[in-house]
Amino acid sequence: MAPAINGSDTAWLLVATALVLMMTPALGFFYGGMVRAKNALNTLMMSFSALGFVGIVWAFFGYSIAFGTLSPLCGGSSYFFLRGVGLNAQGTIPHVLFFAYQGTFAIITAALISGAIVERMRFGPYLAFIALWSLIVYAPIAHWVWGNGGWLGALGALDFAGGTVVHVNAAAAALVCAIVVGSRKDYARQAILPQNVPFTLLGAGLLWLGWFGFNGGSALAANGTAALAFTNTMLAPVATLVVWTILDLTRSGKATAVGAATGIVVGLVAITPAAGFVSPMAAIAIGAIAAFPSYFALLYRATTRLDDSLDVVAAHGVGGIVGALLTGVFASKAWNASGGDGALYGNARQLGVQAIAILATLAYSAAGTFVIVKVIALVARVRTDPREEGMGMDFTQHGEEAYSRGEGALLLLERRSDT
Amino acid sequence: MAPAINGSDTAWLLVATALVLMMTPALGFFYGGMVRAKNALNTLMMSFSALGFVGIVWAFFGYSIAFGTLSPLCGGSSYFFLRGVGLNAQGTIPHVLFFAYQGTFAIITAALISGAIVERMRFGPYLAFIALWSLIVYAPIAHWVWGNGGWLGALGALDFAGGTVVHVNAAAAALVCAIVVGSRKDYARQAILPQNVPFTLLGAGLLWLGWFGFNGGSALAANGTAALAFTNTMLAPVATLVVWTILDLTRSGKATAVGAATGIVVGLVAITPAAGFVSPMAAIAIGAIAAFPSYFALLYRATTRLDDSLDVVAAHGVGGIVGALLTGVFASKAWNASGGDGALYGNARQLGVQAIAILATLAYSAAGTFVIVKVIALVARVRTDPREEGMGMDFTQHGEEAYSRGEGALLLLERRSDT
Amino acid sequence: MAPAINGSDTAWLLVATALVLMMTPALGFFYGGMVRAKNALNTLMMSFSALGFVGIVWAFFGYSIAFGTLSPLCGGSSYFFLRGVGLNAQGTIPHVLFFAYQGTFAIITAALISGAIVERMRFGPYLAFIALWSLIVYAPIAHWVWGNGGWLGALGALDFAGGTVVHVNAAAAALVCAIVVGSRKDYARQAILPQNVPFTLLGAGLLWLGWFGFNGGSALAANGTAALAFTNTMLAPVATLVVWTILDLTRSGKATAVGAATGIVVGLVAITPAAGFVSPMAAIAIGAIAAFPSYFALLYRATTRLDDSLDVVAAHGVGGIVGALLTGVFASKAWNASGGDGALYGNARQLGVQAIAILATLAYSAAGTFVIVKVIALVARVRTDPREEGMGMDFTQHGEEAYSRGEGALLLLERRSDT
Amino acid sequence: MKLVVAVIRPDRLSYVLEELFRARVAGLTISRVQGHGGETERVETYRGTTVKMELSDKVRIEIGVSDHFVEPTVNAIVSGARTGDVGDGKIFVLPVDRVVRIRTGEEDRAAVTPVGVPAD
Amino acid sequence: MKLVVAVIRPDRLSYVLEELFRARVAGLTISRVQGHGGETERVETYRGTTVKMELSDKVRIEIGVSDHFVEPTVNAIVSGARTGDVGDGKIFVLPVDRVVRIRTGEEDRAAVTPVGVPAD
Amino acid sequence: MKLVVAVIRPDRLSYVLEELFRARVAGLTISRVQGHGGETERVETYRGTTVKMELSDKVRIEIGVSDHFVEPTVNAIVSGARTGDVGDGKIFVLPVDRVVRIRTGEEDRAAVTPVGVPAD
Ligand SMILES: Nc1ncnc2c1ncn2[C@@H]1O[C@H](COP(=O)(O)OP(=O)(O)O)[C@@H](O)[C@H]1O
Ligand SMILES: Nc1ncnc2c1ncn2[C@@H]1O[C@H](COP(=O)(O)OP(=O)(O)O)[C@@H](O)[C@H]1O
Ligand SMILES: Nc1ncnc2c1ncn2[C@@H]1O[C@H](COP(=O)(O)OP(=O)(O)O)[C@@H](O)[C@H]1O
Repeated sequence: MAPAINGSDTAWLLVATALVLMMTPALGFFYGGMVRAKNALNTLMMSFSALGFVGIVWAFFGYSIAFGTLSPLCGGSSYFFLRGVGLNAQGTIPHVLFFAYQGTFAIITAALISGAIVERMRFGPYLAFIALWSLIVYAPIAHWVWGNGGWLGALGALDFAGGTVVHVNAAAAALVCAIVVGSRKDYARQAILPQNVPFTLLGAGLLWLGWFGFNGGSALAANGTAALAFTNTMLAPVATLVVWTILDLTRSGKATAVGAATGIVVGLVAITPAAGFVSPMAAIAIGAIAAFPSYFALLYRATTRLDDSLDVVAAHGVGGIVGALLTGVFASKAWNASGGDGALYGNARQLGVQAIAILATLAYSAAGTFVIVKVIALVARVRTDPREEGMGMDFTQHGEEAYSRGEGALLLLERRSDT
Repeated sequence: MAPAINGSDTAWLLVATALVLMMTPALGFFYGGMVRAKNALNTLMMSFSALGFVGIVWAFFGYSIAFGTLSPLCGGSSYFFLRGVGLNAQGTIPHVLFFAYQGTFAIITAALISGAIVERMRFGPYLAFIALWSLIVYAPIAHWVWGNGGWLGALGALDFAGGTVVHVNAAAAALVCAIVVGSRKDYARQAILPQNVPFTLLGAGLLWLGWFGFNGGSALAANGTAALAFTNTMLAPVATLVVWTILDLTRSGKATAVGAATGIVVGLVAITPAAGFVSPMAAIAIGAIAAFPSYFALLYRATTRLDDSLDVVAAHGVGGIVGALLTGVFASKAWNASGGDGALYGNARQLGVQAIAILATLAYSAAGTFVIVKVIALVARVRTDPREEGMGMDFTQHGEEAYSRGEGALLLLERRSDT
Repeated sequence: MAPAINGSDTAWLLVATALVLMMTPALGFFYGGMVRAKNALNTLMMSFSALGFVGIVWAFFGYSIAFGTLSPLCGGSSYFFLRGVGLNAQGTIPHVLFFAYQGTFAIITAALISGAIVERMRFGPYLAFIALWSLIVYAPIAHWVWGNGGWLGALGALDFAGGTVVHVNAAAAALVCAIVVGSRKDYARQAILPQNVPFTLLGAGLLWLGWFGFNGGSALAANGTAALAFTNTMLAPVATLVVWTILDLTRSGKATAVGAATGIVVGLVAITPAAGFVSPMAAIAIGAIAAFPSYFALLYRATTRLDDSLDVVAAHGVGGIVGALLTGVFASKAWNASGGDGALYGNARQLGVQAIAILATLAYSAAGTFVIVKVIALVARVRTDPREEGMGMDFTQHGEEAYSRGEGALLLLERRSDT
Repeated sequence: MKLVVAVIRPDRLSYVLEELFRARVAGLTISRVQGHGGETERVETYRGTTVKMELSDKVRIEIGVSDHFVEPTVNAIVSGARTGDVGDGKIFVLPVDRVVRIRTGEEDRAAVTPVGVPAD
Repeated sequence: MKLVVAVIRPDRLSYVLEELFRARVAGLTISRVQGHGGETERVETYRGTTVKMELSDKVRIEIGVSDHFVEPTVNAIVSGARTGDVGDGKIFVLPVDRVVRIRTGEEDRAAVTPVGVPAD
Repeated sequence: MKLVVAVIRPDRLSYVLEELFRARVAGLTISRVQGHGGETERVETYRGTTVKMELSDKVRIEIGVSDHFVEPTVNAIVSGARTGDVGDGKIFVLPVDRVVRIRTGEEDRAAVTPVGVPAD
């Protein structure tokens, strides 16, 4: 690591960190627009609360587990409670900033899972889940790939900004959660339509903005690699959006807005592991290719009993796996010397390494998630009963409505008497 | 061009590019709030889809046409499919980043046009139009002004961030589109009111944020010129907003929110060509002056048969022309040596040059747009029939509703049987 | 002051300024979501209009009053109309940029006050109030603390980014305004419920994003102090959000979304004066501690006759005071040599200095605000009559509705005849 | 006294209002409703979910009139609302026992004659 | 059995509800509507478009009551809804052939007496 | 002719529609309403303000039918809407003097028989 702090790298990482933090509220709107109005706040809160409950455990323990230097499997406790995390240089930026930047990744990864269990999981158990999950599942996997001497990193796995660590990981957890928590009572019985598609588009737009910090910032410097990752983060979703729209048009003759928002996110997911390793034209290829499996996975999922309500698996899981594998195909030392060459450049082995990283992540994440949910289920009821579900989570979990008119709402007496 | 990549310039341009990309979703909300609810998604999609369809052709062809070095009129094909666009320095930033930054301009310019044909143009033809338009109209004009040896640039036309290239250009196209596509069936017959004014304000706020990248980034460096352009991008809309509000108050006694959002955008448009060339006080003057013609153009337009539905001409056309001309008045070498002096500083000729740039842009854009729309009209019906228009574009073009309640929506049988 | 302009500092401050400017629209949504639909636009406009009316007087007079060098009490007129504000270095960034950055603070501080008088104050008088207030109250106090030789700064008061200057100041003004303007006619009589909680969450999310520029930018450089301030701006609200949620759960068994949004803002307010002076763990402590007084102040306020409608006092006043005092406790030279040591590090005196700064701000702000409102009341009616209040401010003040359906809206005849 | 209840197309409302005002009907109440009838159904798709929209937006008008006013009221609605396509809507005329104007307590006929309203 | 239909000002609803509960009317249905009557019209401006708002927001209350309950119900509504200004609204009393409580199938009187509802 | 007015739970609507279509009732109008009855009240908290929600969301269905159709219509609604819990709602059957189909001017029975509507 370079010893000195570099001003422009610091400037860029300050911005990148802010952008990634903003992605979690953005995700709330992307998700919140697709649920029913009676569950809008609950869905938003599943993202917003991750800022608090994942953020705090990350500061206390998570960062150390992920970026400590104990072993190839776990970072250990050296940084617990931010011990030794100061203004010293970590790479070319202040250590505190590196910590903050990584924290924003932990937060949004946990929030991503919520898409699989919206409209039915009780809020208290959810909070416990994401906090534990970020420590027990996310932090170790982050260590494996990005941590000092993490075994997947050592193996040569290429994951520029978190295709496996963030997206495949969250998707595996989402799949398990959807199965263990179970389907919504109305799933496949009644039509469940998005309450506010503009919110979903707003979320997609802001996610894209934030993703520039997510991928571009992962260069940890304001240099050519950052510029490459950035440009690819622009081009891949562009390609996915075009292909997705064409698929929509060929299928139903109508280019849907929910589809456009989904396509953008799928493209962003797919380029995440590759962003700083591949050429811009390769980014376009990755974005275009990634549209197909996710598009059809999404159609298929809806015909099954699996109520992965907002399709975390189809979008982040399938998209992340495709992206991680294609990284092993398109990666090129010519574009990033500190990266690697992919199958296309004579290094077929890379594909294998990528596959190992994916499988390890899937296996550990699924198992860990299963255990966590089951343990929580021992101490608390994880899902609402049908009556509460019918009334909506906003009222039953938060005692609020997203859009109140105030009609027929009477101030409680004690309240009135006070004045 | 400086040979080396500069870290802080790169950091700033990374951010600027992200901000400008975000302007297109923001524009979607600015526009989407002003249409009727049954057309909200269609209007949003007209912006979002530009990210895909303009973005992709820009990467394949547009960038080369605009920034290649073939001739004063056209950049040629040297950069087709990003050939030769790598990590090498373009100015003081990586070439890929310069490409990405310019791409965000192409995207939003095309999206701006949609304001003139919302609520009635069929979506397929619209996609074809913006893709072709960005190649046939936008890219050449960008080359004339900003490209290597572009003739308007050579002539000494001052357009810091796109007053003519972006705004006058889009407005000319909008005018032609509004005329060729024709008025909405309800135009001037029924009241057409904005479905969600907060969305319009949200769009205006985010557009302002993005515009700092648009104008400030056009310095292509994190230097004094960037700071000047930035500060002027803050001050001009401030002045326009104040004058606009006063005009509203004097006219109807009521300061409208739609007016405030419009005033902000007009101020941003007006300062765009001048941002890096004039003093902060001049920026205030430009913003204040620009309020008048656009304000009254907007009132007048509504009394005519021209259904430029969201007043692209009054806001971007009039505002852009006023800004471009005033650049020729207020520009000062004292504030930017690499700029020029305006009429106020004894160089009346500059005003003439500005006028030429405006006229050339108007003429070419109008003609090009007319041809493109007419050609598309040969192969496809460009506008919806009255029945579809009555049902709303969201359903007829996208098969969706912006705000569904799910009442009376029955899952289709095949669907249900699957589970 | 360093003589030379530094590229990376400039890059970071360009971004920081853009982010802080965006906070004012964000505040509009934070506030606008909590009022009734009939007052949504008016509440949004109270923030948006500050961009215009405070922005312009700041350029003409405010900046000079705050950052001129006349005396410890007032900056004087040397910079009136931006005389002498050029591209020269102010610190390590261009002077124009420093001016713009400070302007964004003046704007949002004035807008904060609106939370106390929403749904009833007439718009014209409001515009006059914020313009005058920013000159007569904000600018001098800013000078005291941050200005060249300002007396509070000289006294050693620590206010990194505006805990007293911005938040305590705005809260004192809000208290006076709420009292002088009086309660809403329905206050404590009917239930007044938030029309759009998602907007409030959107506002909170964007405010957090902007606050990174607010606190991080206050280092006026892209260095370790900026990184520290940034990280603390992430950690404090994280802690507040967690504590707030737990308080909600213990109180009513339900974690409210409005509460989450409020908790985030309280945490941001509390860390503002401390951001660049304290350790990350101290930031967590400050965020956690600050939750309690604001939480209960908010509950108590609602039982009183004081219609501080959106709880500016409980959130910004109490939060700001707690933060300013805790800065005097947790500040540590070990983390910022150019800062100071707090009581915890053996410098109890600092607490006293902080108290003086708070009291001086409270006293001057309250008095100044009272005079301004009373003077305006001499020339114009400051609040709406009950009938107008019943119809809603959107129609009576702005002649618009936030969400129109167009039903029963007839185009006025003259209008129709024109076409 | 009768209560005339009509269900019409939203985009015909302004025409119907004009006709009603011309017919000197100055008091009425409307609400946004959704209807099912002979209209062709609409299919919408959200990701994997395809739904059939059984309902289309309509506007419901409610007008309390004295008996001799029923005919002109019905005619006004019909002439303003008719397009000839399926989906134009229905009119129901219901008997009313009693009408009260809240402001004054006036009953029946007096109750439905608005104050100083030029019928357009 | 009668169906009492009232159109009132939105901001009077909570007062009307209190009066109704006091009058032991515990079952009712409301909806948001828009009305036209003697109220002064409102003009709104959006950019170049100026419109006259013919309708103002109201709330519609629908209460099924047994005959002897009509009088107290009407009185409760009037005393809760009256402001004395034009725009207070109307009450219509409609005859009802039959009332059914869906949960139990009970008819008429029985159908409109809610279970264990303290009338406030 | 009768007008059947039913107030039901929103989440029962699709079941009720299926039952109605099965019963060959093909024309109807619905609206979103809020009701008060025996349901347990809901308490909501916004910052310091605690409110009691007296109303819960319901859907109102309005169906014009010829007399012999009343019985099957009511039965269809009941079987689709009943859950057995308090809050299932009510059905009101109102007399109708006259029905007009706006499109054709047809009256009464003819007016409520939609064109070519397969009853599901
Ligand atoms: N029997 C009915 N009861 C109540 N409303 C009805 C009835 N039949 C039709 N409607 C309303 O009228 C609208 C149009 O009716 P429809 O039969 O589709 O067209 P038309 O009347 O032109 O044949 C429907 O959407 C519905 O709102
Ligand atoms: N004839 C009517 N039929 C149905 N609703 C009516 C009628 N007249 C008035 N209303 C409703 O009552 C409201 C107030 O009526 P209006 O005549 O304006 O006031 P007032 O009853 O005090 O004279 C109107 O907005 C409308 O909703
Ligand atoms: N007397 C009434 N008039 C009009 N609507 C009523 C009446 N009573 C009940 N309702 C409607 O029916 C709904 C359910 O009624 P409720 O008495 O709570 O349940 P149940 O009918 O199962 O006893 C209420 O929310 C309200 O909308």
